[in-house]
Amino acid sequence: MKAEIIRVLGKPPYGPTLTLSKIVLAAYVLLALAAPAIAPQNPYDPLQIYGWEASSPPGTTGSGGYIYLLGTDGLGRDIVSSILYGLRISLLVSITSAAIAALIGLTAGVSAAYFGKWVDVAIMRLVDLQLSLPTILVALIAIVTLGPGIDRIILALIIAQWATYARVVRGVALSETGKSYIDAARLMRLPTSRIIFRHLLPNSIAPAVTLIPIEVGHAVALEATLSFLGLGVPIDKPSLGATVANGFQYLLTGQYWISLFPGLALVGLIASINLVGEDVRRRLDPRSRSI
Amino acid sequence: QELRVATAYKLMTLDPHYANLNENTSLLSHIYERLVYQDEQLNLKPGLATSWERLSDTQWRFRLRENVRFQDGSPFTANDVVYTIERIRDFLKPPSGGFQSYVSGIKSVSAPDPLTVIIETKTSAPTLPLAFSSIFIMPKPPVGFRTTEELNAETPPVGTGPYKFAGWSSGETLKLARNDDYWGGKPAWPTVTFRVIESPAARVAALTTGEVDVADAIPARDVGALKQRGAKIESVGAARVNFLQFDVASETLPGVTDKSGEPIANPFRNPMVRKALAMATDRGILTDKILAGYGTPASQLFPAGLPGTSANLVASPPKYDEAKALLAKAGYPDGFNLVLAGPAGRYPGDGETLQAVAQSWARIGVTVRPIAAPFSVFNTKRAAGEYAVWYGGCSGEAVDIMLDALLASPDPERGTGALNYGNYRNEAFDKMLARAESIREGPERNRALADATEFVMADQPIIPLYHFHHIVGHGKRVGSYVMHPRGWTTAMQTLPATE
Amino acid sequence: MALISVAMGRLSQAFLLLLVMSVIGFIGIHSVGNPVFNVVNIETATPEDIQRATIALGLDQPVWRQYLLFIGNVVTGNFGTSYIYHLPAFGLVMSKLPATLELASIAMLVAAPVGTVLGLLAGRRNGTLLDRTILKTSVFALSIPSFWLSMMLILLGAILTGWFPSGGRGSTASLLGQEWSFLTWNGLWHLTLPALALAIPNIALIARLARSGTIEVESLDFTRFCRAKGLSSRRILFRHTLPNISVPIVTVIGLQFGGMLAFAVVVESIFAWPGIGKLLIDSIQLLDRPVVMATLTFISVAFVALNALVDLFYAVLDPRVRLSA
Amino acid sequence: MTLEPADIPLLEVKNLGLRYLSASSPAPILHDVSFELGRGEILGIIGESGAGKSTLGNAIIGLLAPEFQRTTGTIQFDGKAVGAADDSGSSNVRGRRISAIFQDHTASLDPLMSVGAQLEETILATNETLSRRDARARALELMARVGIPEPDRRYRDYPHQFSGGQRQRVVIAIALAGSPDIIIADEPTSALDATVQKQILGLLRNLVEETHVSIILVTHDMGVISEIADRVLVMRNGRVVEQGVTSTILEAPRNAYTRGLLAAVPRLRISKPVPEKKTGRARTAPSSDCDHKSPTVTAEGVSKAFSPQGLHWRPHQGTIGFALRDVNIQIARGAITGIVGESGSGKTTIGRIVAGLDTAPAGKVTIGDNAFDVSQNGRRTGLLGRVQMIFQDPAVSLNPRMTIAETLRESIRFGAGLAPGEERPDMMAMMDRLGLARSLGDRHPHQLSGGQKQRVAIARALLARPEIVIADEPTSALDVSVQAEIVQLLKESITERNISMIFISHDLALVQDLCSAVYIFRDGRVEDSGPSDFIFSQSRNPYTRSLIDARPHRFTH
Ligand SMILES: Nc1ncnc2c1ncn2[C@@H]1O[C@H](COP(=O)(O)OP(=O)(O)OP(=O)(O)O)[C@@H](O)[C@H]1O
Ligand SMILES: Nc1ncnc2c1ncn2[C@@H]1O[C@H](COP(=O)(O)OP(=O)(O)OP(=O)(O)O)[C@@H](O)[C@H]1O
Ligand SMILES: [Mg+2]
Ligand SMILES: [Mg+2]
Repeated sequence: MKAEIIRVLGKPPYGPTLTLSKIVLAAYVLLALAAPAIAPQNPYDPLQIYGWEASSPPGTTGSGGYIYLLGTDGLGRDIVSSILYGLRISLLVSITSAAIAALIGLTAGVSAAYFGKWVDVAIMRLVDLQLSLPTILVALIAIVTLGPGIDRIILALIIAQWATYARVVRGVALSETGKSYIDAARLMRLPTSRIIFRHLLPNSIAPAVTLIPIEVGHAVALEATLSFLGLGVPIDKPSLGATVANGFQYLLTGQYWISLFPGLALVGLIASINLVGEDVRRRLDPRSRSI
Repeated sequence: QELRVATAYKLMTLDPHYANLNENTSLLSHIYERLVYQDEQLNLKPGLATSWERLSDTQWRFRLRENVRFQDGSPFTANDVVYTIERIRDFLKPPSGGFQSYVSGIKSVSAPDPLTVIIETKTSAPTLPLAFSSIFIMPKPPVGFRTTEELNAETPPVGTGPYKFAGWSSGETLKLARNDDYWGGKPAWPTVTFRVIESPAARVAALTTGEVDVADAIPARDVGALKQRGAKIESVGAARVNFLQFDVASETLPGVTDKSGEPIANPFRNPMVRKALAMATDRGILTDKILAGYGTPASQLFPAGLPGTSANLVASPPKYDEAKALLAKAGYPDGFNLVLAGPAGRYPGDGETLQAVAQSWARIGVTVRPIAAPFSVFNTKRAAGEYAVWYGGCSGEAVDIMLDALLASPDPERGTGALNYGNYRNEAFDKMLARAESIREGPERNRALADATEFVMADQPIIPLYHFHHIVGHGKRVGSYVMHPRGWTTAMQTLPATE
Repeated sequence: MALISVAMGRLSQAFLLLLVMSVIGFIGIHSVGNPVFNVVNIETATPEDIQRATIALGLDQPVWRQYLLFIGNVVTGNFGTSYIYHLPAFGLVMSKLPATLELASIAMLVAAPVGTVLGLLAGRRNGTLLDRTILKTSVFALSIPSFWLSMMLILLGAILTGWFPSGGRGSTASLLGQEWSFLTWNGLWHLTLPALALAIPNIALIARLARSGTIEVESLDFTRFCRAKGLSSRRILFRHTLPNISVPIVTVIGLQFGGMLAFAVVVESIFAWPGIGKLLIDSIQLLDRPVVMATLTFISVAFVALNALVDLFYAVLDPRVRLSA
Repeated sequence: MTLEPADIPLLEVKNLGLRYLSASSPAPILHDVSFELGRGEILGIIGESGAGKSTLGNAIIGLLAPEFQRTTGTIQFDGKAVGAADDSGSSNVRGRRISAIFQDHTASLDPLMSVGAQLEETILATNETLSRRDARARALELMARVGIPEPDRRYRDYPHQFSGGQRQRVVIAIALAGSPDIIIADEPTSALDATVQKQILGLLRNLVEETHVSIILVTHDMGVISEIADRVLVMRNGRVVEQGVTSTILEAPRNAYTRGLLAAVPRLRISKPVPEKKTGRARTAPSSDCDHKSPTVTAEGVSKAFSPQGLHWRPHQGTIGFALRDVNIQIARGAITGIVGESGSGKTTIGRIVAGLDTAPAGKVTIGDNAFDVSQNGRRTGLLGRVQMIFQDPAVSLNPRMTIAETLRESIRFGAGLAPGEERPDMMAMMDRLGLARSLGDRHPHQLSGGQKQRVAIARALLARPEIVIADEPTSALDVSVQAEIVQLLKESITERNISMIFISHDLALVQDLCSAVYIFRDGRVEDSGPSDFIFSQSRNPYTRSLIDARPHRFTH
């Protein structure tokens, strides 16, 4: 009992990691925002890149007068700068797409469960349809018909991701709709949207909240894959995901730094998003909020 | 002892006449053979034909090798050659058709005796034997023609080659067994298995762990690590070129604007602009950095030294100041903006090349927005004229074939300019090329081709970038591997290590 | 809840779905580009070659006519011939099925129980060292891009130690007229690394879901009452908590399994495992429309079936949930 | 079993103090609680709602949520300390030696497991030697003993298919399954009608006699206390204010609070029915007698049957027993109409149908001027906000993720149509009125006591300013003094706002006090109906009489 109370009261619930993860995530966001100011090089400006210094190992001094702390990639871009600049796009693309996809997916899933009947059938068949459509195909169609652009990639990612949320949340919401607090809400003159968003959704959302950070990670990876196929961000302005995907080819070569450092930056980013997400999920549960 | 090969070439069909792609010909050359063989210097050597002579402008005679048997035991005769030509020319229906151009000029074929073939062409065809270096000879069936479906599914393919077909799973594996009756002596390996592994990383891994003895299309950047882990590496400059091509015909071009973003008239119609850009292109970065040394800077269509190349054309390091001056002289002192398009992941170093070029050109004030697209999208858009400058690749049996396709004025009648998407037209060059092509095989023809090349490259309709190298790695069980500039990967090139 | 009428309803919806899917796939591929450039060798083909091939593939026709032709053929069971492989498209897809099926199944057979048990344990011992270890490991596992994970497995399992092969299917044995790797030792040995590469992120995902569900359910009154009843922790965990958290888990298992059947490209290509995912991506990139359409059809059917199974599971599990047609 | 020497108590709670650790500040819940429980003794615990009775029970069985911290005191069972949440000692004790009936019976059952299986697993867990068959037989026997009709048929049913009272009895059966030494019964009969309650109390008393089990009985029902408790503990604000032998406490309470409590107990007034000439059923009161005003709600010919759950290959033809058969009721405007009757007789079901939450294959419901086809679900938009329901299980009718204040504010804003921001005065007034401390507003439902949750549910319904309220056992978890307050509030609301109300209850005294007309339900039918006075005094319907007679007598006049 005593140990339990110390656990509950003494420290933040999960020890220092969650706090750390929040700091790390905040640092990522700050670094992304401040990239132009703090990056030694603008990796998107061809004039600042020296092709002959491609694949320099960490510590080499470059013609730009600064040291390549983490080396350069196969085109001569400073890896530190690439990570910083790439973060901006990756964060934008992945967080926006995951957030919008979650919004759409959760709404669709909860509505399907709440209304049932043909609404459910229609939404769920749409989900089936979406799940069987490969992201690459969606991205191809979006980009070929609408032209390239970050918003198109975000669109493709949203289309690719919403269905997962819808399906997961619907399953839980199906059980929840039968409970009498929903009946009570129905009797109150509540707008349907309020029943769905204030009552049903919060009680069905927990597993989806676990999914969101994971899907953010997916979005980064998907965007990287798309970029790799020439369907993502412009090749000369790589996102962090694209930097990692490009670097991937160097994984087994001696030039470990091209792959390793951006990869670690990405793992750190997704891990901290995940940990913060876990914290959010815990706080959403009223039974643990009071602690 | 089994030879295991990891290849990037995905064998798509067992019909040797279906599609003219290295993917198919590389693997099928174990089973089938050609009349004429191109050696490592791209010189013609006897294959199933022991000799050939030009009887007249439009007539060729091939003498066939004696005592050659197909793998099913039937003898190889002139009838099989006739059958093969007719199958390609008359029987196969599109979409198959990659080989049609080799035989479409043939008026008639006859077999006066079992070991002689006489070929009559519609017009003068000084390089007909070269065409036969691409055509696999199939045995004539008792009746009719074999269809592609039959070959893929029912009957195992039969040729005269050193290895017999033993099994195939589309896109995955090809199994071969030694043809003990091979006319050229006993082949080195009792059995050969080709595993199609498209991912470079997976090929490298398979070679590293010793799961395969040979792996082709090794990415240059992996060479160092592979050598460290004990693999041996062979490489050769490919008989091909990768280049930048300009649209030199259209009035205006998508994506080409002045520095303030206003559309401008097509600047690439001015040869000075093209030359300035060529001058400002740092090929050294491409070959030394992006291709990690496994590439040769290009200034013409084949690596220097191969037949028809010019020794005077050398790729020079970039001269930014001169280039900038030239650009100013052409009327663009501030430079301009353009979009440079290319396929993604089609050729070694393609995407990176676009960016390296952007880096170079930025130094003379030309701002480049590189865009990479999937190959099919890229092709569709290029065909639709949506690009101003693009990255391309071209390969062929000989320099003249490539000059014809890439730089000669487009002419459907003569079949020239097939790849001249930039619509470059130069009558003087066309004439020089036609004259060179009318000369028969030999140094004189080669010199004429070199002259034509020098002439046209002075106008810079394309900017040749590099000839990448084919890189093959092999393990301990392989004693030696002979590279071929056409980029084939075969068991015939592989000799076992002697214990 | 009569299963027959539900099944009939689902079936008719599935047909509608396939129809919509076919239109999207068809128009989509059509809008992306002209497949003919991949059929002929673009480096050597003449414009006539291209023209002839275009006509031969029927690509010169208006899309709607091509589509009607396609649908007409599909009705007779013919998806057309692959532009690239020159084999019947549907047969081609089916020939990749065993490889994909066995890989996905083994990965899920490992991932589902392991992930669930880890998650249950972590949730039960919420806040302990075990819980934190499981949570952090799973977060880490989910954060690694899949190609990294695959390469790490190759590096550790194959290149450095030589324990496992780096790729390929190994020897196979035949069952039901198909070749399967899992029936031979060598095949299983080849299966190990790619199955792990697929299983690890799923273990982590399922464990996360199970863990958070367990924490929530274990604080509810009925689990407290179960303890008051004198049930062992184990029984509560497996007989009460598990069913009550299983809806999202089973949903995710269904989704992920479908995903592995259809979209395991990265793992399939890095481990040279000839599966459907790789075939699909290649076909999309090469605009091999017959194969794309055949694959999409297969995937849709697979997802509809999987999701129907998951829905059935809801209804079996929770008597309050009605199965909708 | 031999009797232990009486001086060694089976359970001894000494100076127990508990507090609740909240994010802001720890709140004390129990202070210095001490008592003893002997073998074979029934200890009644009464007291104010929110006094800490349930918490005390949880502490004894060692199932407090981790946020509760024991500050002082010990709990000794059979000479050993128990009560820590996760020591293995008490998990050995749980179920086998101490079992519990939680106040929240609905939430106590696993919704995904059939009732039979939940009983069976308890039996197997507490009697390792039993075979599955024997366990099943035992389970069926227990179900029968607690009065579940047709146990064989209902064995495979799931909790949601049972009525409130039936669920409560299942929980009782489960608690009895392990033949424990102590049963902590938290409001075990709150959802039971008088006859069933009598049966259950009889069962408990028999158990005590047969097996010398000791019972801690938490209840608000003084009748129950007077019937079976040996001793009584009176709690208020986390303290024991008085304890002693039942008769002493009930007849000569020393503490003022106890006195107040006893005074507030509503009493049933009964006069013997006037013998009547007519033979046959005593359905003498025509319905027009009981509605002095025109009816606002009528339900005509409503029948309801639940089709079997589960999966079948074909559409299922047959239905299982009827929950309602051809029920006709009329609710007068501005008055309270009572529905009483056997547990499982369809009271909740008719309430839900009238509210539009359930459909029925046959029947018609008229509300005001609108007639509704009851077979159509979700077609009653016109009704929204006009009918409110106070659900029988207040705990599950509150959104677990909304705070109390949020729930109430929502009701005011959307039900009563006040602008956002203006809800506060109404809400505060209502909470004060119901005796809910204002500080509870920030809490989530799971942080409230049973009676507090029930009051929140009442507040929510009334704050929405409905025209019609369907109150399903709205006071079952409330102590009599709070109950009296609520009765007062209801009466006022009815007259002030002209609300019509259906009042479903087992508490006949309350019904008599509140209702102008009463319907007696039995087995899905209206067994008897009429004006309240008539029913309680004159009806000769044997079932009505048996209900009235089953009432514990001490609190009947
Ligand atoms: N989880 C919790 N968090 C905070 N406070 C709580 C929690 N559970 C109960 N309480 C508070 O503790 C007090 C005692 O609660 P308890 O449930 O023991 O009351 P009770 O005597 O059983 O009342 P009732 O008769 O209404 O059921 C109440 O004031 C309640 O609000
Ligand atoms: N969803 C359901 N499925 C099957 N049977 C049900 C369902 N709901 C209720 N019943 C049955 O219908 C009958 C009437 O139930 P109802 O809840 O109306 O009883 P009640 O009069 O409210 O009883 P209580 O006083 O115990 O709450 C009961 O026998 C119950 O078992
Ligand atoms: Mg209580
Ligand atoms: Mg009820």
